[in-house]
Amino acid sequence: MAGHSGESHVHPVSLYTRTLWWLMALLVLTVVAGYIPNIPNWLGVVIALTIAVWKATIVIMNFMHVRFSGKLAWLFAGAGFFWLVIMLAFAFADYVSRPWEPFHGWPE
Amino acid sequence: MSIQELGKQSATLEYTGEVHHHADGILGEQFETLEQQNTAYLIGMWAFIVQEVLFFGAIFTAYAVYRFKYVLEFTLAHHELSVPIGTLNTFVLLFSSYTMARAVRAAMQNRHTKQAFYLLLTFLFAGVFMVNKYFEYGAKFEHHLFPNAYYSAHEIVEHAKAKGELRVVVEDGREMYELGKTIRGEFKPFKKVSPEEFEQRTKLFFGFYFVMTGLHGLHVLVGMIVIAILIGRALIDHMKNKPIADYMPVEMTGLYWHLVDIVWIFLFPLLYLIGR
Amino acid sequence: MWNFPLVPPTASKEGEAISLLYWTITTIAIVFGTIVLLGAIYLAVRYRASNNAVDRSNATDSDLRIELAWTLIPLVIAMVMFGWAAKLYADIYAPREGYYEVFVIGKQWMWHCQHPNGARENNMLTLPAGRLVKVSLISQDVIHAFSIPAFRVKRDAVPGRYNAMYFTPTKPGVYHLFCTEYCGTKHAEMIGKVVVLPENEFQKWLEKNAPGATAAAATAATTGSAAAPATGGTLTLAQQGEQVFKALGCNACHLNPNSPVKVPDLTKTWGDTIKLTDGRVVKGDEAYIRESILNPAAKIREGYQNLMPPYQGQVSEEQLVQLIAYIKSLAGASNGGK
Amino acid sequence: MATTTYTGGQKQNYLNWKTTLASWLFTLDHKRIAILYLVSISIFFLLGGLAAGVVRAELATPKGDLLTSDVYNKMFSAHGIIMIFLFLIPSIPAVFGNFLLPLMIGARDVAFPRLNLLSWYVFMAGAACILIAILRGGIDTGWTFYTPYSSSFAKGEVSLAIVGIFLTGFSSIFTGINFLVTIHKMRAPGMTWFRLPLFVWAMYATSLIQVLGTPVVAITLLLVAVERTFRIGIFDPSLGGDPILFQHLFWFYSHPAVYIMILPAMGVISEVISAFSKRRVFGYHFVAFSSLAIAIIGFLVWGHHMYTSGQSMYAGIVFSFLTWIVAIPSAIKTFNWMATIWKGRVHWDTPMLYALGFMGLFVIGGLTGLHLAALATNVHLTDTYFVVAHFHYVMVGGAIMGYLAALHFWWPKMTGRMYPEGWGKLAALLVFVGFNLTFFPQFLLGYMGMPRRYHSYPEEWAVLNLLSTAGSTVLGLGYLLPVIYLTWSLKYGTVVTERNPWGARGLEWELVDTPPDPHNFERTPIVTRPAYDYNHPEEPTGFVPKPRPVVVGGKDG
Ligand code: HEA
Ligand code: HEA
Ligand code: HEC
Ligand code: CUA
Ligand SMILES: [Cu+2]
Repeated sequence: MAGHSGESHVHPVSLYTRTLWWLMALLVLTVVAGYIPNIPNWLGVVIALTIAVWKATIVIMNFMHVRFSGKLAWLFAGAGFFWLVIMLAFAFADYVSRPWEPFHGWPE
Repeated sequence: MSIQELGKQSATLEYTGEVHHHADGILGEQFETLEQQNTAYLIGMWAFIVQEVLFFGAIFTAYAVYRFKYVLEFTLAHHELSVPIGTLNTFVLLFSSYTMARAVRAAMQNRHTKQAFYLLLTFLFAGVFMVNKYFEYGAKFEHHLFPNAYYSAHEIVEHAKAKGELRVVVEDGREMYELGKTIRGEFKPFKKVSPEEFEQRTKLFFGFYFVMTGLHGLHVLVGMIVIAILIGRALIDHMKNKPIADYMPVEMTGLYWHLVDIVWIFLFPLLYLIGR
Repeated sequence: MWNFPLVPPTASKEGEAISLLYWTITTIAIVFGTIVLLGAIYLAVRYRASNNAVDRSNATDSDLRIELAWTLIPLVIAMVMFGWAAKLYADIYAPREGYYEVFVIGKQWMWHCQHPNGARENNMLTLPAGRLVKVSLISQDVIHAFSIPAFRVKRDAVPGRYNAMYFTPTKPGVYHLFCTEYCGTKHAEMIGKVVVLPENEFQKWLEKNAPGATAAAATAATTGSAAAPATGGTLTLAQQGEQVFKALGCNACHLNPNSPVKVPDLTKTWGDTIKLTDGRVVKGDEAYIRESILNPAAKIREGYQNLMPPYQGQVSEEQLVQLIAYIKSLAGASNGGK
Repeated sequence: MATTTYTGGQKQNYLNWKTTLASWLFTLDHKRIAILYLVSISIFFLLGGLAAGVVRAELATPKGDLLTSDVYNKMFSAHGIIMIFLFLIPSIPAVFGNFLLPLMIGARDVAFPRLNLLSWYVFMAGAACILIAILRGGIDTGWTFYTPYSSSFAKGEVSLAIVGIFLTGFSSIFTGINFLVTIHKMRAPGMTWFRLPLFVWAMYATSLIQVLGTPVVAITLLLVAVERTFRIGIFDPSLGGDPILFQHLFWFYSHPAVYIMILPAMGVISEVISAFSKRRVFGYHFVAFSSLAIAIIGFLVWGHHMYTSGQSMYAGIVFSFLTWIVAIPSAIKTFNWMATIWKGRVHWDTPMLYALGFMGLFVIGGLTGLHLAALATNVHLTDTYFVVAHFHYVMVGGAIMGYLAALHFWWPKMTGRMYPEGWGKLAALLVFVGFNLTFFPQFLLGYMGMPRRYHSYPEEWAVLNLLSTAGSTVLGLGYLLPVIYLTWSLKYGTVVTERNPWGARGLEWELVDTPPDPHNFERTPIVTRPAYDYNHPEEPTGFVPKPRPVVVGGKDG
């Protein structure tokens, strides 16, 4: 978190414009990807989410300045998403593994 | 360890002649230095963002479970959302994130008018977003897609029929919906549901749609109020010819605003795009 | 008043195994509980401030070896107990073979039990001693739980899906039956009795109860649609299922050599490994059959088309239970009692 | 203490420097906010206890003769909801966390005093919603709000109660955020992480859970309210929903929440045992890190409330494994406390009595948690009185014992008066005896299979239930006593003028006036020694006060 006194933390405008262009490009990409005909549903979801994660990451890194911040900001920025993944993973572990239950006794 | 050494170790908390901030009323009484105060606020904001991520994350989890379970019904319901409006809103919100970042930058550079200008832009973009949402919601109400007692899947069925993604069949005198796809003029059914089930499940989709976008919209609204206050303060400071003594309020609002943006970055594809 | 037990009766094979586990964990708890409680008091008395006669020298305040010791010893104990308990859990909940099956439907606020031969009981369950029993559970409204303390088993009855448990009653007798998942106003009155009879008496009981005797109660409890005939009477559960099967017109397609459409052979459904059109592989179990009836399109067997109408809303839970019993009987599944 | 200019007598302190009602209601002083919480949660505790009394009265006889089943259901729901959301979750964090954190780390206040006050108001608003819901017809869902009962069947003011819990949840989140930042950024010079008192470590771990878990339960309950209002099938299978999903989301928070209740109490016990044994806490690093371990692993075990629900067997096995693992850090703490007493100079004052009581009862509660963690025994014991006994042992025997230990230990610091020691000891004894009488029989009942949330039960369990009811009156008396004598002591208790009546270590004892000055410290201390430095009684205190740059008059916003 160092560097919040003085002017050192004022980043060049180009950082922001570049980020904006990336975001716009990705927006176009995600909309276009949404209209690819006849792709399996899961693939559509994976593409959409990958692009969303990408977009979110550059917002966090550049607009929210995490890239330039100390460990603590990284830790906090990561913790929320990490915990969300834990929740998703464990809840889905239940749904996904339900059909695995053996049918005629345990496999010996 | 000697006390002298300790003094060095804790150099960050040495008094640095910033005492005058007390007079300005900027430095909270509980803090020693401005830097301490600023980092405290930043971490505080981040902790709040962590909280927000899990707050929205829980609905995303629930949404994921049902989207997984009722893919076809949800897909047809997806089609009722307008991708152009959604895209426009995403565009607007991404842009507002940019102007917000510029406003923070201006504040750090101590430039009132520039800061006010970018804040105003942000505010306007947010306004466009809300106006869009207003019309979008209005249309859903009109078409009985708001999940209250008047909800009806009628339009979804009609649209899906027209697109060849749904077929009504009569079995034992009962109407049934077949969901599927028309490929080269031939209807290929994947799933058959009763009209009641179809209604329930698409209603579930719109339930999620309204809860998620509603909570998000609420966040936008709160952000707009805060931004308006900031604009006012910047202008007053400008008229009184005072320097921007404290850019933290703008910076924190910025963090919050980017978070609102990120939530939308996920909402947009999950609600509007997938299943096209 | 002088009926004053401190432990429950143990009347099932699984119950005995679980009791042993229970007392083992209890012993561990008593050992550690005593060490901590008495140990702390002993130390606090011995090292009381007014006692200057004790040796307080060399009082370290950290020691890696001792920390490791009291981390690792409980850890080892924990892992052993975990594994033991998991094994027993799988014995109750994982599917087994060669059972006598009863279907139990929970609703606010009663238990409705059906035997394969068609006998029905409310808030009462009669079981044979010495035979593996499978209880298949479902609820019509909210979540309930079917609990028989003497057998040390329970399982939730969840609306919309089947849950099952397995156990082997050993001692004839009469035992408590409770609903243990809070289900509303009369949750505490959703209770009953489990009666375990020796095998030969149980057979007599079945015969006595199968014909006619419970028909009135059965019709009263049937909540099915008008399309179905009043089931029950002298029929076994599977036979009732057969009737429902005809009444709902399933035989227009299934088990009909002149079927207008290509249908799977239902005599092979139960217990089969079924490949679906979307590539998934599922087991032909109750859940699959249930879903195939209510919403056939959800899972379509490879090589067939989605031509079967969904029966959601047209069959009651009871009829479903009967249909499933019938389809199982087609595959010659062990259904006991017949 | 050579540097103090303390003179005794009518010195300005945080209680007396302004006394108007407004000065309390709009205070930004963490110490005053702590008192606001103390008063409010004490009232809620009595209300929740009253409901428990009614529950026990009904259960004195096997027949459901005192109340109708409906009223009974509303009673235990009210009892559970009030005790958990309005009493135990805010108890130690909001009262002692608020009061002590800044004092312990050498700060003038928490990082965000306004947020702190706001969180009290949000809490009170939430409490008002819950109480109004209870008064206007009540809630009969139990504190767990299981769907589809709560979403489609339960009548009454469920939605209002949910709004209330939503609000108290946010109050808890705000407190958590505030403490996290306070601990990160407000430590005095030289107060390194490993010089922090263990109570601060415990509060840090607690705050993590509050921030990471609470939003999930807030949104989940909100979805229940949405389902009730709009009939959307989120959790009701007859509308297309999945009731097990609710349980996943609910326990994702509510299991970690039990550690929100116990971790602060564990922190208190570390302080008290050390102070009354006059010895540094044994294995400081292990105790500190076990708090974090509990907080983190505690998030991975929620499925142990769902072994019988029909979640996948594999998920059940994984959750059970992790539940056994999460018991280990508690074991580490327990043994380290015992080693702290070893070779100490133990003073048998009331706080120490409660601390010893905590150790005994928490361990019984924790060890019976192992019966529940084990898959097969859980199947038999779940939803019986065994569970009821388990959680009362950890929550009442553990957390409340810790709370009472804290209340007595810091009472002189907070009020400037001493509680009557004799009465204190008597109450501690009554609580201990009454508690065991009330809840031990419930283990036996549970093993015999007595289901929870029953207002009537088979005859053969009458004796044990009567015993439990009898015990609860003793316990009630045990709780009533402190209420009376602590109130009495505010006016008539011995005046405490020393800073450090217990001869304990810690900034709040050695450098802060009794009662504290509105600004806490005269000067910002520089810390030069570890916590609990009892081993060098002859050396100077090790706190080097630093001149403060500004001296402001009062402190308020
Ligand atoms: C303060 C609150 C608190 C605490 C600290 C705990 C601590 C623990 N709890 Fe408890 N629990 C509750 C409050 C709490 N619980 C509540 C409220 C419920 C019911 C909710 C409801 O349904 O209404 C519940 C229910 C509950 C269940 C579900 C029961 C059911 O409904 O089926 C389970 C199952 O695993 C469980 C386990 C545990 C375990 C393993 C611990 C462990 O953390 C305990 C660890 C401590 C020790 C083990 C003792 C010290 C160790 C030693 C002395 C060394 C020896 C150790 C070994 C050999 C391993 N608890
Ligand atoms: C912090 C948490 C907390 C606390 C402190 C308590 C305290 C007590 N609890 Fe409770 N309890 C819960 C949390 C708590 N409980 C929860 C979460 C449930 C589950 C609810 C659910 O199923 O949804 C529960 C359920 C529960 C049940 C099971 C109900 C059922 O399943 O049917 C019982 C039954 O004995 C009970 C008893 C008691 C008693 C006797 C006390 C005593 O310790 C209370 C003593 C305090 C007082 C009595 C008040 C102070 C004293 C006076 C005002 C003096 C005058 C009063 C008298 C002399 C009676 N509780
Ligand atoms: C219009 C014809 C038709 C009727 C009437 C019909 N089915 Fe079917 N059924 C099918 C077809 C075709 C399939 C294969 C496609 C599929 O798996 O859904 C099928 C599949 C099934 C399966 C899955 C079998 C397997 O091995 O995959 C079950 C079980 C079943 N039906 C039971 C019933 C029952 C019970 C009824 C009456 C309540 C019924 N069916 C009525 C046509 C019919
Ligand atoms: Cu059914 Cu409780
Ligand atoms: Cu738990």
